[in-house]
Amino acid sequence: MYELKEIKLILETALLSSQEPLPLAELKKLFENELDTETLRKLLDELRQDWYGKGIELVNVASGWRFRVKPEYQIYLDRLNPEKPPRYSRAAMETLSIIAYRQPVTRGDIEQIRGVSVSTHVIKVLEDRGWIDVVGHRETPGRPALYATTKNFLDDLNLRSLEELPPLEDIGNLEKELNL
Amino acid sequence: MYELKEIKLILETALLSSQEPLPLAELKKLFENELDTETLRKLLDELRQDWYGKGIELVNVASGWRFRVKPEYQIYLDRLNPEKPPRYSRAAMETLSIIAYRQPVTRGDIEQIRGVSVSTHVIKVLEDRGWIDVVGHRETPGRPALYATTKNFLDDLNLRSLEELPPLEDIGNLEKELNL
Amino acid sequence: MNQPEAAIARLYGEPVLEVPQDLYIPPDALEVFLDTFEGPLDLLLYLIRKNNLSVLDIPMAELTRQYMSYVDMMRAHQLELAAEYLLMAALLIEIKSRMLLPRPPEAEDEQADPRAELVKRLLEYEQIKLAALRIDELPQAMRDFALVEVWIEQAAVKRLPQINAEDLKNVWLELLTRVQMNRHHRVTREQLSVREHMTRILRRLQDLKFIEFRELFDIAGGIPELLVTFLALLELARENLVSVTQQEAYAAIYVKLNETRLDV
Repeated sequence: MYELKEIKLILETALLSSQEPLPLAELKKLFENELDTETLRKLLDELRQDWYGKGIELVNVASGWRFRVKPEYQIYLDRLNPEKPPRYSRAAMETLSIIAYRQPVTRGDIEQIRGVSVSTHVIKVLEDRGWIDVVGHRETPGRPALYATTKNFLDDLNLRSLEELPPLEDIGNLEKELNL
Repeated sequence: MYELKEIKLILETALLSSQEPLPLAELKKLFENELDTETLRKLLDELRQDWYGKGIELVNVASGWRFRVKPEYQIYLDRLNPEKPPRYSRAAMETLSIIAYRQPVTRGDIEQIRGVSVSTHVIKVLEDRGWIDVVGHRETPGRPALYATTKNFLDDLNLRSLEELPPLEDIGNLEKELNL
Repeated sequence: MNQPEAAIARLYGEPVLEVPQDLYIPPDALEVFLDTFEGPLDLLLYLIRKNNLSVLDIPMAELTRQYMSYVDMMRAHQLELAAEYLLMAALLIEIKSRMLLPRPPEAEDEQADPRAELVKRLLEYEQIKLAALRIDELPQAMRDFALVEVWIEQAAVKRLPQINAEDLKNVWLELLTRVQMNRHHRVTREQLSVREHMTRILRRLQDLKFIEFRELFDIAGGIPELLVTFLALLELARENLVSVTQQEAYAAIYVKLNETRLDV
């Protein structure tokens, strides 16, 4: 049989080196099934307590036990892998700018300006972000939804009102500059 | 600035969550480069000592610092994954040894020493494992590729430099041994 | 030298744990047996060790004879493999024939020994062979020890794309130039605020369905605010999004969402 102290060391080692959560049945295999569930649970609980105050914690998730980094330590690890910030697709940015500058608009309006159809996914991404919503329906066949930007959108872009969106009066100059 | 205790926790967390060894330069990024090398080394050494007597240990390999399971605890983990990765063939190990001890070498050099042609498969296996790579070409007809071992090879053998490889047997001793 | 414990070959399905001690082994077995050699140098080393011969004093005739018997066997079964062995056989025969010739007295030193080059190669190969075994004995990541990689919760750190107003403007400008609608739709600050008020009015009507005209106007906002609201209302009416009704002159004016049908 195994000493309790040794069992805890083995449990800890297995959990630290496993990419997947380990269910009790797997953990028992470590000891060739010579350990009963009750002892195992007790030791796991002790192990969890041993790790209090550390940067990683032992948690019991649906598929078993695993160590994970505490969310509050994430900011440090992010410094090691400064991932490129995620970006919205061109379609999403164009859709959003049309809604922002031309609101309220229907999908049909957006499609007309962009010249291509607008995918439901793009609309959903912007809705889920809380940046656009439906403010009404146009009374034309099919009663298409009218989209507008939300207060949340203004907050996230740090604007007080839509008027603070960059003005476009200088579009003529810009065109000259770009030789369009 | 950071408290020493907190620094150690952050170091530990970063090292436990990274499978790749972390060099000092990376570890400094955790603290936005506000930590000097000396303090960092001291804390890493303390951390290594904190883990004495555990199933995993902090080691310093060619590419930096990392935690690994102590080989003597591997027997328990093998019970979870009974399929061990197979050993490399003799051809692969001999090819690897020639590259390790005689680098940089061409395929021709390897063939000269082994007395048989080197199969492309063996080279590919070692390249895919990330243990060898092409570091240049010899300026002879055909410009054959020059192979050398990588840092990854040393990391996987838990070594800091090529000097830590087992020394080559003395030719004199070999003569005596074969003279029996 | 110790052979590793693993089977070096399979003979009639049975693992062969040791190199056979005699040379007179069944032909079928020989084929399998030769598979276990990494090449002619390996085979030569085996023969030398097997016969307790000194590397530095190889009796070329005997060695060549034994070697040739192996190679003949190989040639019969595995021509591809035999090429390098044949080359070695040629070398052995060359050395043997040179040794039969009387040596000129000035070449008496060791360097002139035709065996020297072969011995050097054999020793170098033996050295690498041993090194390969020792490296293989070192604990290896994934095979002999696992690495540690504690899970980082990705959901907790999911980052959302950040955009700024300038991005939005640039995209809009590109769009405008692309569809060449800039001549007709020059969006100005004023127009944008009209658009904003259109949205605001629509939002209010979402809950109320209709609203009294004057309730839409925020007197405290000043003349520009009133004007913009009014323009927004006109634009909404023009786009047929709302209707503005008045029962009779001077009566209250109502603004209501255009809903010809009930929502189902």
